[in-house]
Amino acid sequence: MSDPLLKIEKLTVALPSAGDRVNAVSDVSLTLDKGEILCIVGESGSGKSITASTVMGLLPSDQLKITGGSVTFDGIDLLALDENGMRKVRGARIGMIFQEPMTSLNPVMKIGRQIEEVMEAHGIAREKRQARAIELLQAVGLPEPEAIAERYPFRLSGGQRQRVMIAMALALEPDMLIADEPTTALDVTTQAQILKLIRDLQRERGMGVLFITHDFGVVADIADRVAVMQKGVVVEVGPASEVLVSPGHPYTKSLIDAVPGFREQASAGSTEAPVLKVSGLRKVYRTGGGLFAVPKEFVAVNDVSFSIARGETLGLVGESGSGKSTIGQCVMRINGIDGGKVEFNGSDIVNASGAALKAYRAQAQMVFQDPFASLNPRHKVGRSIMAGPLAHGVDTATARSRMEQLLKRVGLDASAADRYPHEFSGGQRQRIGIARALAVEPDLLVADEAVSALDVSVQAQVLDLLREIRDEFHLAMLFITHDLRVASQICDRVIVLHRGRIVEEGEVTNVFGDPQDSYTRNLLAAVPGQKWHRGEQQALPA
Amino acid sequence: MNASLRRFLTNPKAVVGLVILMLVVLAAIFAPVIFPRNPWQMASRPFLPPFQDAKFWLGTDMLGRDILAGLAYGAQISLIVGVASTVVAVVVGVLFGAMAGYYGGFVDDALMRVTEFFQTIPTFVFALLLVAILSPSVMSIIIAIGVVSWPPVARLVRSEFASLRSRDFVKAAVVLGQSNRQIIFSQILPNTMSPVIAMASLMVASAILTEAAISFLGLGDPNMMSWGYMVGAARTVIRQAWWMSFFPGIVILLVVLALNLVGEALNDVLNPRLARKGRQ
Amino acid sequence: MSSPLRAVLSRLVKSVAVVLAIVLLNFLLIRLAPGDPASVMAGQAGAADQQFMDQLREQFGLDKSIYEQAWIYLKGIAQGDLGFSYRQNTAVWQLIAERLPATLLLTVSAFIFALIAGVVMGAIAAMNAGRSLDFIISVVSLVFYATPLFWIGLMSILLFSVYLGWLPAFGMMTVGAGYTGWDHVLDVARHLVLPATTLGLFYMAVYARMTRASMLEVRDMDFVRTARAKGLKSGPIVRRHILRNAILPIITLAGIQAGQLVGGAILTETVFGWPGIGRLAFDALLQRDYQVLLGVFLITSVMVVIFNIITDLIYRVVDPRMGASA
Amino acid sequence: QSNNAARMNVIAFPEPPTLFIGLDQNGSTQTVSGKIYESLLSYDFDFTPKPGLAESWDVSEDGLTYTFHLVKTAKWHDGEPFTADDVVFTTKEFLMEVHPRARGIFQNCETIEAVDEHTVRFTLKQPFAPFLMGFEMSTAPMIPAHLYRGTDFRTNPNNNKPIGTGPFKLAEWNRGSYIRLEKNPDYHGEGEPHLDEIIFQILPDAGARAVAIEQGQVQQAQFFDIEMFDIQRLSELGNIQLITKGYEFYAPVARIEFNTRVEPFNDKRFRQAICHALDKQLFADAIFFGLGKPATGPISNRTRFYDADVKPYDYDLEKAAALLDEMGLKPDANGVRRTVKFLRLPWGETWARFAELVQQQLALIGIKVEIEPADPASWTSKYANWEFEMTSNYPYQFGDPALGVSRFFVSSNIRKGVAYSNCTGYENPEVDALFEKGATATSDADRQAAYSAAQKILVEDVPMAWLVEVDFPTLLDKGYEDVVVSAIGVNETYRKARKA
Ligand SMILES: Nc1ncnc2c1ncn2[C@@H]1O[C@H](COP(=O)(O)OP(=O)(O)OP(=O)(O)O)[C@@H](O)[C@H]1O
Ligand SMILES: Nc1ncnc2c1ncn2[C@@H]1O[C@H](COP(=O)(O)OP(=O)(O)OP(=O)(O)O)[C@@H](O)[C@H]1O
Ligand SMILES: [Mg+2]
Ligand SMILES: [Mg+2]
Ligand code: NI
Repeated sequence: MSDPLLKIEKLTVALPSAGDRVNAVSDVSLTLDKGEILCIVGESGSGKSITASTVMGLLPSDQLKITGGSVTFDGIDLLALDENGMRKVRGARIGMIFQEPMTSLNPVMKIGRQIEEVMEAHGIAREKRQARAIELLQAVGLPEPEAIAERYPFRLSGGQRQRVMIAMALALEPDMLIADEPTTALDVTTQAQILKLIRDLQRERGMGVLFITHDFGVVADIADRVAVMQKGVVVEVGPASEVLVSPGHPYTKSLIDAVPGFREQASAGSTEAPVLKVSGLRKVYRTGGGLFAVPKEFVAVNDVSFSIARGETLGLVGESGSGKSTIGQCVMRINGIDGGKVEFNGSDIVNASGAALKAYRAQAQMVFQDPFASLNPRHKVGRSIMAGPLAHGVDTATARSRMEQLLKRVGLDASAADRYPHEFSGGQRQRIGIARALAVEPDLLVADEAVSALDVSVQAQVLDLLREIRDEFHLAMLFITHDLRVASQICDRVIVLHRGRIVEEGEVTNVFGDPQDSYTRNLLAAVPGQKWHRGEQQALPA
Repeated sequence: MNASLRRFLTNPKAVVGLVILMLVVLAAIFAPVIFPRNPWQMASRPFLPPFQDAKFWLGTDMLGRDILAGLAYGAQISLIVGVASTVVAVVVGVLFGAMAGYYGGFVDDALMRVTEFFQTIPTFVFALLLVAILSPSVMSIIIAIGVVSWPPVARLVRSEFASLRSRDFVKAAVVLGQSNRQIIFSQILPNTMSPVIAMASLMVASAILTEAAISFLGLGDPNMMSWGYMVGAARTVIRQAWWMSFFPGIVILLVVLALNLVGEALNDVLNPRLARKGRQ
Repeated sequence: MSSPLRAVLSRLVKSVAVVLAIVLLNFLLIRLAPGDPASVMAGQAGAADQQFMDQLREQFGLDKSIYEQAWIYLKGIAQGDLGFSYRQNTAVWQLIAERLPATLLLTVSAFIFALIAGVVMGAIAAMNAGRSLDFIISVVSLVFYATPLFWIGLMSILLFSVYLGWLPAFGMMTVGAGYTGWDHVLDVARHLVLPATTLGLFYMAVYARMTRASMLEVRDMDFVRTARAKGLKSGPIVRRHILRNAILPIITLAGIQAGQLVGGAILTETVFGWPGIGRLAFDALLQRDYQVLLGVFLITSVMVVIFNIITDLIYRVVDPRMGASA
Repeated sequence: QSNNAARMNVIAFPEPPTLFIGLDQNGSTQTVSGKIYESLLSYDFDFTPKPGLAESWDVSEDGLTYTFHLVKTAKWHDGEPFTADDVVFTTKEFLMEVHPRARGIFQNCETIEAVDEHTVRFTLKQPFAPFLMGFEMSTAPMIPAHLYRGTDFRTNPNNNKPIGTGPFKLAEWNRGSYIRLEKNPDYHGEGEPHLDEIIFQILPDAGARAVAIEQGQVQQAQFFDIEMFDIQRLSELGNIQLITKGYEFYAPVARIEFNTRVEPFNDKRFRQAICHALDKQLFADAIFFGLGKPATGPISNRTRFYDADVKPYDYDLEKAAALLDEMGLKPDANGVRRTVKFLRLPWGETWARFAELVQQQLALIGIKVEIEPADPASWTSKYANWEFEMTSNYPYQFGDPALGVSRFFVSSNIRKGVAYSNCTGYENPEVDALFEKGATATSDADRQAAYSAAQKILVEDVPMAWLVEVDFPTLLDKGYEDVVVSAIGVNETYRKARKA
């Protein structure tokens, strides 16, 4: 066997002194062959991006210093190249795609021009560039490439932009492609398309691909080989078929175990009378508007009806923009509504105000998506948790003891009360958020993407906590998520939303096991790593 | 906060700025002690050049008044006007901005139209006009500068409020049943304070510049010695007595520079991300 | 109606409303001010009696109610009449029109100087961030940012006119020289140097700081990383990607500051004896020449509004995202 | 423009609001339009009348009839001849309507008639001694009857195109920049004027004006154009001469007026204490930079009927303190006996400094002075409406106490709302009678006796503190001659002015 295309040996990159560990990556050794896809997985902060940036020579050198090791690409010592030498490699021989399609393109330059720039930088004659750019746009499956080339990025959707990025990376037919979480910001359906595109192009051109992700599902669908990183160290490398099926390292094992799968057992369901009843809900957003402009109307939620009983969890799933959060906010009275009814325990809450609204506030609570944004950074944790009870007239002593109990209940030390949110990890903050919601002793809990921002292992713990709490406090729960597997783990019933309308609804295993609507079927098909979950080894790439 | 304070105090900009400011504040406070004579009193012969008489380092002006004493007393006015007008501007700006950003919609529209309106008026011209109408005094200068300088605060606070308004912790407070007042003052406002404080220190600087310019044009308080007045009075004798306008100008420069340094350091420390955005 | 056109139109309507509001505000403010203009005029006549003052009041409509006066004034404006200066015995419009070119010449030169010098300085600083060149530029701009404009003016007169004798210190042209053609242009240019630089230095500092900050911010953005990953040379990266995006906030700022420039012009015109509307405004302020003041305010506000519309249009050209309500 | 034309650049400050002297007598208006408009007479430095548009004149024995024989060749700038009818129109109709000061003079006339085309006769109701002083250019500028008769004088379109009989015509007015006058080729004076053009440069900034005269860009500066402190330096430059003649007609006395109606200024002792506490010589030196000398009383020594033999107020803090003690005004812990307000005169830096010096000096006897700033409008209105405690002022005296001095002291001129009237509120029947006598007596000896007596009383009562007799300076390029030739100096026609 010839030399590998890329060979990283004992690479060590130091963190600036203030960091929580000495090295961002230490002693990382990896190889990538031609025509091979190597996936690097690992939790947030484990050093995946740093490794990729080092190969590309894009490390912010004023903050991060390479302190050891070598990177050899096709026989060239990349670390020894000067800026000009490296520049010739970038774009021409190694292409790169980034995670954020929304910000990775220059907002004030036309698409076509941005693609042509790569060729210009590497000396392709002017006459050829335009045709080539169109050809590339076509190759990545964009409709009307001529028109797209003339557009500015803001007119393209996230998936389309990611395709443009891929076209750009492939413009000069590089030998190697680095993709740093290229699908994380995308919808499952779009993700599936992009994954397929990368895979097809890689096959077609025989490129080596260094693919970074934190999603084992994605790994299962795309990887030839897998490298698992933890805290800057590669803990395990091997063929995907081995690592995924019989992980050798306990860390890998824990990661894989935490990956949620689809539940197979149907839930018992609740027999109680519903506490929350939503019928014919409609919500219209109006934007723009002015002297000369008629406001634009956007129907975010249309004719949605459902009900939840105590002890029951209703899932709300659908792709981004389908109106999930909007429904949650309508239910919580953060938003007004434009039609329909929302009733809680038989009383209308849409028009509730004053005391009635306040009473409702004590009964319905919410857990938010972003653990970093959901706590007031200026308030100590204890104060945040006590705010609810205090607002409802509970005396300070009671509120305090309730707060301390809850902290314990969500698995935190009582001393946490005197600390500020930034002193906690994401998972811990989410627990605090749950404690805060529970402090007013609600009957209904709305959880909007409550675990989406968390790493899989933490996600699993928080899901467990939510489940326990629901049962313990006998809560009705509205669980909003875009992740079908998570929904299937915790929900009893689920509603599938598409463009603000309900397309399918029912008991979880029914809906996910035997989808009736074509949209639901597409959604399910796009979930990565299904075959792996079902144990279909043969489907893994050899 | 302690960590920020430490970072602030180890910031070289902050150190330089604070040292200069400290000197000026001390000069202002102890002016009556160091220079017991009224700064308007004739102290020596007129047009005494600097560095010639040990008692009058910086020389005297056309009425024989001690320039150094004038500078010390002038510090009082500059600081009072700078700080007080900033307080006025911040209070008005925060109120407007908070209301607009929090309530959004019609309130926002109405308040922002008013803000835009005040931003469209050429501010310095407007300030001059106000001082002239209210008749020149420290009070009217403070009011005038305050009135023309609140819009940027309002805009800043509004945008902070608007973005914090949709932040999850604010929604959480709504859902928890806190009143609007509680949410505005205890949840959101403290979170907008860092950029406001940083902006305020920069505003003190520009208020001092504006006060100097107003006094320079002869619209200052005639009973208060101020730096702008000194440069303005010296303008006509610039050929005979360069020092009369040179020193007050240098002092203004240093103080404004110091405030800018402190403001920037605060910015660096309090909002590292915003820091680079610069002003306005 | 196409949407950009509609946006511009609504912008115009808004601007007209702002201008109207300014007219009213200033009218009220000034009318509420103490001091009776008739008594000033009478005083200047050397002696006065009641009959004479009543005559004056009647002649200038000062005996009518404030609402009537405001209404008369507004009506006049609608007909393009800015009123009549009884102090100067001339139509206000004429006074302003005579001085407007001088102010425009001064402010526009200062503005162009500030913008070009500022952006270049800021860009150089940003590209050398952390090095000594950056430090020097930062210190220089920090100092100019903190220097009172009128003082720079005085010091530059002292240095360049009095001691070095290089440049004229005052006025817009050499008095009594009667230059024509190119000589005239050169003469005015020589007179323009000091006031325009004085007025421009502060804004140069503002733009330099802003450009530097903005470029450093853009420099860390994702699309710049993309550009580097493409293998672009640093020249194109800076020009096409960083500068192009970094300039956007500066355009906005420049639009906002157009109005402030007029304020600076009052000081500059005072120091350098520049015959523009800044000077006119200040004289009018001291003399309580209401009509002139109102006129100057109106004109400067209109100038600001126009500047804002222009920047808006430029912004639309430079930033494709604007005006595209997709 | 040819460069060997005889040209003179003169500073005009502030820019005249209009050049129509009939409606506006601002200082700078006079300087510029004095070259365009003329009156019947001109006055020598000692106020001896000299021919102007009148070649000669006779006064009847009883002092009631004044007959003027006009220049026969005078023409208006539009070519129409100047006649007796113009004089009658001007003095009887025009000035009576629009010019308060002239009205004060011509209302003494029983009849004003044209005897023939070139002769005018004024008949007075009773003797009015200073009547001949009333034909100075700004008091009685001749206005063309053919353009103004029967029109609304204030809105007459000709106001913007001055038409006079003077040696110069308006050629160009570039507002904010300069006013160019050119030679009137049809001027009645034989071979006059000698200059081809006069350009008035509008230089609003004091520093700029100094540089302009220093660098020879302008050849003349007058009144307060150049800040007082700069005069000495500029006059020593070699190419510039300093002339203090030519201001006799104005001869102002810089003074502090007290509002004698309000406490404590209603007490003569308080006013006298202030007079003792102000160092007049210092005012002359520090504020007016030696361009002036300490004043002794209400009438300037340049004006007729001055009398130096009055009570002296020497600079004496002890006397001042004694007076205050006598009043029972004792110093408090801070040494302050009394806080008073000083309404600052808004005419520029000199008067700001003046106020500051008053503040400085009175502080020494325990009178704390708070300076009230004011713009021209509010100063005038506060002054006219008696809303002040003390203020400074320096009105012109117009050569004769009856014209420029009595107005501030006679009780018949206490008129609220009218500035430059008797605003101090001083009332003394004896003084009233003396001023009346001074104005109507026909012999100079009788007049002198009346005014001497009046001066004595006023200086004892001090309704004002007279500080400095101000010398206005004219800075003139040495290359020009016969520029300042009369008691109105730079406001003169310049018919004789020429390049050396
Ligand atoms: N510019 C930088 N300066 C300092 N520390 C950095 C910088 N970039 C990354 N780090 C640190 O280096 C470590 C590894 O970062 P890296 O971006 O490689 O993680 P990652 O595995 O890509 O995580 P994620 O899944 O969140 O993208 C982290 O602890 C991070 O905080
Ligand atoms: N305040 C608002 N103004 C206007 N449009 C809005 C507003 N909030 C949401 N929308 C639009 O309404 C639609 C539904 O938004 P919503 O937040 O409910 O979606 P979602 O299903 O929660 O999506 P995601 O999974 O991305 O959170 C989207 O198209 C969104 O752009
Ligand atoms: Mg990463
Ligand atoms: Mg959502
Ligand atoms: Ni010209």
